Amino acid sequence: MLITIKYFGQIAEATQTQEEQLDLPQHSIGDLLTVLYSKYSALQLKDFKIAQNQKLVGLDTLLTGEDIALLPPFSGG
Amino acid sequence: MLITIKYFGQIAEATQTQEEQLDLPQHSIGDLLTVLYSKYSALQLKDFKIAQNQKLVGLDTLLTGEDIALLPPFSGG
Amino acid sequence: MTDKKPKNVFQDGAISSEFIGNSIYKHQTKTSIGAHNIFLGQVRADVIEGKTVAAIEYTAYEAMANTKFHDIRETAFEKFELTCMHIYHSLGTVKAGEICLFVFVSSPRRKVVFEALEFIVEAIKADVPVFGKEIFEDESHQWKVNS
Amino acid sequence: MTDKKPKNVFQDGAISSEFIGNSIYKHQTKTSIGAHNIFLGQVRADVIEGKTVAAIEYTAYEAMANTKFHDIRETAFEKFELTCMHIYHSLGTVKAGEICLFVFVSSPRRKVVFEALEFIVEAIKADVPVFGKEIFEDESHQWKVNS
Repeated sequence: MLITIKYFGQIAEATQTQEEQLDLPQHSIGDLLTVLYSKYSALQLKDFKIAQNQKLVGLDTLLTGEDIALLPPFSGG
Repeated sequence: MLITIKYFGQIAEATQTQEEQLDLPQHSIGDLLTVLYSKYSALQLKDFKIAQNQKLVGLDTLLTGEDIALLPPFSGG
Repeated sequence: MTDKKPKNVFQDGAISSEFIGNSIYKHQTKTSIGAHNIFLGQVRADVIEGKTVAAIEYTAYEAMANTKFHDIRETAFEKFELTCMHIYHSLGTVKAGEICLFVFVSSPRRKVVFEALEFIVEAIKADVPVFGKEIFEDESHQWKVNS
Repeated sequence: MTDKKPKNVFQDGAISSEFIGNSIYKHQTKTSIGAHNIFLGQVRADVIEGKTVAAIEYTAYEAMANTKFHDIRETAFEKFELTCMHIYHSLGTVKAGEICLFVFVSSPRRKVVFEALEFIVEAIKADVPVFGKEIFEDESHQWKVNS
């Protein structure tokens, strides 16, 4: 399953990319994270939330094929 | 004792004057009120506070000779 | 920055949006400020027994009012960590839709400005001898009562 | 007046005092309004380990952020009796002293605007995916954290 992953703020700084597509087995957010941690070791030190299709999700949520975003702490305003 | 009395808002409307001087015995705010009620019967129906030298005072406060103001309900803003 | 002598808070007539915009602009040099909070009182065209309010005519016991505004200002600076505070109130005629009260507080942090602004506006309504006469479109009037 | 589709809340760069003044001006035709409350976030020139913040560079997950702004707007209109609500947030570079957030609520009565404005500002800080990068005068940076 081809999934678009978006990175923001200091997460994009750690991955050195703002967006990429990964081909993943249809599995959970937690499984995706394992892939990302091994690809970008700097991510392991970072605090972030994960959104799927613009909604925050937990590690047990299944990947649906919609956009994933890794969001560092919000600091608007 | 010559005392300046200032009237504001709907109180000035009831007395039909904004300011006057009255010669009064050195007595209390309550005594002054008795004089004013008999002079301006319309005042008896009005709600107001009394300030002496810009400070709110009660009926028992003695007249000092400083300015008296009759203040209807505040409605700023 | 507290002032020791009462300032004149009153402006003749409505407070213009340009004046407010300009007041905001002047704070851009104060770079310790992180949050501003502004309250604006606007004259409502209330309909009372079929008659519409066209304007409010404000009078005040000016000397006492400026002293009270000053006291409110001093108390607010003691209670809250404010960088700046400004209060302007109209005297004379302010038409429906126009602004009659402008309160502006600024602080490094946002929590402070919310508390301070509400404190100041409530104190103005309760303690300052200002009197509003609601003028209807037919030129009759009634005296405004704060709720 | 609620809108059914999310609006774009973002502005490129700082929000000018003229824009704010003009926004206030436009509300003078709405004569059911008695109280406006405005929150402005301003970039602070914080000094951190001897280095001074010169600007904040804002990025956002724009689609999600606009959806969140829309949700906050809908919730606020449900909770509070508001006549109008406007939210603007900067993207890109905003220098110290400039304004990056403008929240504007209006209601017939003042109690409502105080509660509504604080609710909205806190929700924006907590729920909207916007990211601030504090740029120091020496061009190094750190990531802003809301407190």
